[in-house]
Amino acid sequence: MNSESQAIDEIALLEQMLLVRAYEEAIVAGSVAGKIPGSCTSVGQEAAGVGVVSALHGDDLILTNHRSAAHLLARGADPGRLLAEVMGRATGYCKGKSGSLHISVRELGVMLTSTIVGGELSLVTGVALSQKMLGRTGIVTCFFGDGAACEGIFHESLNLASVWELPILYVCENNQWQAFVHRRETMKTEHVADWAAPYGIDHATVDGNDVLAVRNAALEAAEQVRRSGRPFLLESWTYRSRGHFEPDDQAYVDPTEHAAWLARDPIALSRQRLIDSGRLPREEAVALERRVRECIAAALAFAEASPLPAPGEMTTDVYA
Amino acid sequence: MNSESQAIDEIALLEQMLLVRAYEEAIVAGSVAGKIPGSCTSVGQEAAGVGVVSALHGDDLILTNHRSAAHLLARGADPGRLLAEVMGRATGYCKGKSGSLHISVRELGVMLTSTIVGGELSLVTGVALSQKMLGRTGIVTCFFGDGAACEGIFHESLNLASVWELPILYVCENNQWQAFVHRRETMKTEHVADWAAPYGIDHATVDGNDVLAVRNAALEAAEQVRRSGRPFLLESWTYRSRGHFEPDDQAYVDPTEHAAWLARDPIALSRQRLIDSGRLPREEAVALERRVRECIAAALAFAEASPLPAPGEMTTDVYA
Amino acid sequence: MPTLTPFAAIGAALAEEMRHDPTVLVFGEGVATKRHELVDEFGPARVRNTPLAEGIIAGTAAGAAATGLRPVIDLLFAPFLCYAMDELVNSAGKLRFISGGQFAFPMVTLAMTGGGWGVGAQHNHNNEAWFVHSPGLKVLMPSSAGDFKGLLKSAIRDDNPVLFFIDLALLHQPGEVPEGEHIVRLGMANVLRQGTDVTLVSYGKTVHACLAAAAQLADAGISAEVIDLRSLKPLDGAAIVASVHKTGRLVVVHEAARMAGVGAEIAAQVAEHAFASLRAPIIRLGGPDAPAAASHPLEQAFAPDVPAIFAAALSLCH
Amino acid sequence: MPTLTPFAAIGAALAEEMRHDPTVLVFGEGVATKRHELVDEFGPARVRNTPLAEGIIAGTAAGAAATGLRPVIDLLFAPFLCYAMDELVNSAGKLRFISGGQFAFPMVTLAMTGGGWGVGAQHNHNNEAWFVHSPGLKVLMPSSAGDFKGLLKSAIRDDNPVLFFIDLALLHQPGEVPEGEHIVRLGMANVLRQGTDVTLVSYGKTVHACLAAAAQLADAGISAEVIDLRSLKPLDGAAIVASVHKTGRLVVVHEAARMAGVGAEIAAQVAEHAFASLRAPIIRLGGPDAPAAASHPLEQAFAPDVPAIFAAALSLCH
Ligand SMILES: Cc1ncc(C[n+]2csc(CCOP(=O)(O)OP(=O)(O)O)c2C)c(N)n1
Ligand SMILES: Cc1ncc(C[n+]2csc(CCOP(=O)(O)OP(=O)(O)O)c2C)c(N)n1
Ligand SMILES: [Mg+2]
Ligand SMILES: [Mg+2]
Repeated sequence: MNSESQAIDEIALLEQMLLVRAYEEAIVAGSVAGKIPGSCTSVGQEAAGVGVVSALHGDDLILTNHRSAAHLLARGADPGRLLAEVMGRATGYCKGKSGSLHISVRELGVMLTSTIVGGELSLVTGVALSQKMLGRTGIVTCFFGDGAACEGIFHESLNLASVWELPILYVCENNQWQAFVHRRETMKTEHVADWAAPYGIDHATVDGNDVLAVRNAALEAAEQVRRSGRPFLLESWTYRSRGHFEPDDQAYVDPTEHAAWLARDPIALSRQRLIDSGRLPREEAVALERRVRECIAAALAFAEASPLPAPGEMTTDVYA
Repeated sequence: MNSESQAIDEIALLEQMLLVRAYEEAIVAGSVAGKIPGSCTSVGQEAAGVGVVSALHGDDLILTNHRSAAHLLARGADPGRLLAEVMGRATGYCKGKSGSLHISVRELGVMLTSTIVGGELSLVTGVALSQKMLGRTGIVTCFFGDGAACEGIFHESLNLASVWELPILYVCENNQWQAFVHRRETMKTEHVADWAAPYGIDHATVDGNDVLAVRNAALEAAEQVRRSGRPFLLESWTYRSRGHFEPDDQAYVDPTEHAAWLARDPIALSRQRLIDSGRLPREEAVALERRVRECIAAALAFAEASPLPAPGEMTTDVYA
Repeated sequence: MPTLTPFAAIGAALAEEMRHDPTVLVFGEGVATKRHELVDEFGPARVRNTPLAEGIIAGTAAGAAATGLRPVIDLLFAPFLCYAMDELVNSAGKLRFISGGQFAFPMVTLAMTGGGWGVGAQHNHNNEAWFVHSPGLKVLMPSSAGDFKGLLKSAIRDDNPVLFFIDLALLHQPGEVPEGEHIVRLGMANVLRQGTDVTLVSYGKTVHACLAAAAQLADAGISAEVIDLRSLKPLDGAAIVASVHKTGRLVVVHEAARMAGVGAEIAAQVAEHAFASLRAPIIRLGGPDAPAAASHPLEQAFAPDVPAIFAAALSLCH
Repeated sequence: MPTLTPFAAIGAALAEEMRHDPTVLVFGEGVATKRHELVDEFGPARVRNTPLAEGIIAGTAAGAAATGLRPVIDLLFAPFLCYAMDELVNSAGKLRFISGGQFAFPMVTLAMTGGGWGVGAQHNHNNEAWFVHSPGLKVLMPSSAGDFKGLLKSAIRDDNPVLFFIDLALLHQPGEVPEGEHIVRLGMANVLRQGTDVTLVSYGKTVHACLAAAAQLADAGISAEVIDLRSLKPLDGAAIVASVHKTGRLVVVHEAARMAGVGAEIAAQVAEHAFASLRAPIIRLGGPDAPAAASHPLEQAFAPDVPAIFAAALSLCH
């Protein structure tokens, strides 16, 4: 990729990250106001999500989990229908039945989202098996956390993907936290990527707060999966800037660590880089931010105006 | 260890291996005759079991699984009470409630035997936690198969043992088979030991058909666990000479591989080494074999003469 | 009619459905070894051995089912389902609803239950009621070779996750299987014997004990109706209620423990919907609330037997 | 009497039992973070965070329980029990029997059930009946702050594996807790209101709906007896049967789905042991046989409410 197309890309990526941030901030504000249920926000992890999704093809599939806003929005999901889902409205992508924690958008290839930690790891092998056996071209990307990597299903999933040679791009967003427990308390290694090697799965760790670094690493990794038909594990080294689930006072968080990561905020980093290099004039940055705010305001209005599901929806969609 | 004590040891080890073999052969014969239910025999794996158990202290604990005869007998279990258990008699170690697949003998420190593949891996961390928290000295040895290593609980167990620094000697008897599936079909690596490294767990692979090599590797490994209070994974590279569960025609087994391993039978190897080196006069070997046969014949007579459990036993021992 | 064991009937159903639909595939620990004739016909991609890892076997099936394949998985013994509960219950059973209907899960899970092999409680556990109690699943448990084949074919064609329980004691007992395309619809109980004095409801191997008891009851002048549920979910409550309207008496029989078992559900439905017709207490016969022992006599005594069924029915009629 | 939330009552029970017995310890995902006052008092060895791995948490508890410790584990939400079924059911529930009584498993597993958090079916699932249907386990589900404390203390002292279900909707509702050593024995239902016309049996949050319905029924001239089960296994069948002998009518109420649920068990026991006293069909009110939705109105409509209970009881009495 030449620097020209990178410049263009990074502005688009920045816009997506801003959208994710604004979306999450709207949820936080709504939840403080008691209008929106709590959720697991992606604040701080925008680059990790947006960077990977930007590297995928249209026919690639995605599995994600409870912390999915960056993946969904970067994939093109309508913030209005997402917010409607979070607010339990009938116009949500899942008719309000999911709420924030397991939003799937099949039409965009965001499949089988699960909030069981490890759920995505258990399902992705089957999705990839379909791709392979039915001769479809897209690869399957599976986003999971450092916590999910501690579940036994991580081992079973990677082993099967390796033995059956399934086209899976495993993406671990290692955000240092597993709900209210720090990664340090749950594993001796720092890097989940280290756990991939013994399965014969290639792996890499990337600075998850640098959206271009993530994008480039993901382009390379996805290309390798596409070429080889085999799994690859990419780890994004990043940080969960807000609490586990809103509201969360983060009293248990080490303020020094927190401050160090806030100083490396992925949006601020990318914005500064674009401005410093002259690729993004300051007034354009401001315009970008305004556009994003307006988009989320409209989305919120749509969601708030949307009807709640009819009572009968309690028992529909149980059986096919 | 000097060669003198090794010589003495190896004869004792050979006797134990012969006992295991004779025990299993009695079960096979009884099962062909319809007098004993089928079971998972340890034939071919006698050195792997006997060698490790010989390296343990009296206050060490053992967890094992469905293929446990070598562990139980080497630990000093009474073949009569074992056969009684296999035959469902009231005099069995578990009152006939277990049958062959999950024989525990608490008085010998053989704890919580489970036939759920992976069961031993899920329980051993708790047993080791008790040892550690209650200030007991013995370490805990956990025997499991190469198949069990594919279960997710393997990952969870090793990770927790590492993070909590539990005194566990994991012993994988990699016998190449997982019921009716060859190891090659289930993992890319040959060696389960390779899977231990990323947890920060030290590991080694030993020729599981050489009882002295196993014993020495186990002495070293157990000593390291004792000294460090941390887990170690020892893999015995061995072979399941008979089928998975009696009867089994092994039609699915590659005869070349089978023959190559039979040529390395652990009992024949040890016997030959002792005879060739003059440490075991041929007539003593014959006497040894006769003693073992008599012992098993007496055990079988005891088991056959033992009563079946009273009908009321169907509902005892459910709650404490 | 040709005679097959349920083991062979399952094999025939698999082969026919794999011929009929190229998206059907089967995998599990040793499936390709034990059903090598399927490998010969359909190739190793559609008949696969797996690593020993029930969770990922079931999860892979759910993921594949949602995206175009129709997997059948063999999880061997019912207690091993414990390792696959998340994938079966939280994923296959719930993700259709959670996603607002975006996905369907046409998959079948095979598992063996019950005594007969003498290997104790970690292989022998009738836990089918767990799945009846879980949303979004279907649960089958046939008692005859014909139903093994016909129900499995229906299960494979169904667009929902189906648990298919195989009573181990029946697996190698030959029985008649209709030739050609033999399909048994899900959710229909089978009235195996008509009667007017007492209804015996059962499934799996205890159906045969009920039939034997009914014959003895006839000798004693009591006319027993015998209903084989076959499908535990959907449950054919209407057939049971209709029978009790006629007989006024009910004995439910299964090997599973009584507490919160399928028999409890049937008793409760009858106590609600056929109360006016009931002329006697409802009796449930089930295994004890205890793990199953390996020892042969204890194992065999676990499930209700003919004398117990006979005595229960008799006590209601006197 | 002092007032505590069930969350605080659980904390008090844990602290008292840890003081009382040095072998009691507690671990789980975030336990040490959320109950840091326990870490302060008892140290990090006895109050531990764990990796995110329910299977090994439960397995470690079972292994530790069998060898001298008395672990309490927090598995958070009931659907996550799916990852620990093998360890809870096949190990803790069965290995005492399988070993011929060589081991006991004094351990307690905490898990939250029910609506109230708006997070959907993978957090909200009343699966307590699974464990009632499994041998060797005990199952508790309190409805009042006092019982949360008293039952948890008993559970920790019990030598068997106990599943302790926490109805999420109650967790932060303050209630009275007797001061000092407050112990509630396992296996005893609690008759919260005496009545003569109809028996309302429930557990967890729907107990409060039953009490409210009983008050309305009294206004309508109907005397309802309200029984809070508290302990689902052992189940106090005698208390229920005694009540139905008196009232002749029964409504069973819970949030869990009806099919093969605890209500089915109660209906079946009454249809067997109190048949002669029954004057009307037994009605079970339960959640629909569907996953729980996140959307607030659907979530709230899931569990039976006061009008439904009132209407059911009224229909039986007319
Ligand atoms: C099986 C299971 N256990 C526990 C939880 C509760 N829970 C939800 S998210 C979470 C933390 C997950 O950590 P990680 O995988 O690192 O993802 P992150 O939240 O950091 O993105 C926990 C414990 C759950 N949803 N599922
Ligand atoms: C959870 C579970 N899955 C499947 C089985 C059936 N089974 C019993 S032993 C066995 C093979 C185990 O292989 P391995 O762990 O290598 O031990 P080995 O038998 O070779 O000693 C299988 C599949 C089981 N008992 N438990
Ligand atoms: Mg994390
Ligand atoms: Mg093996």
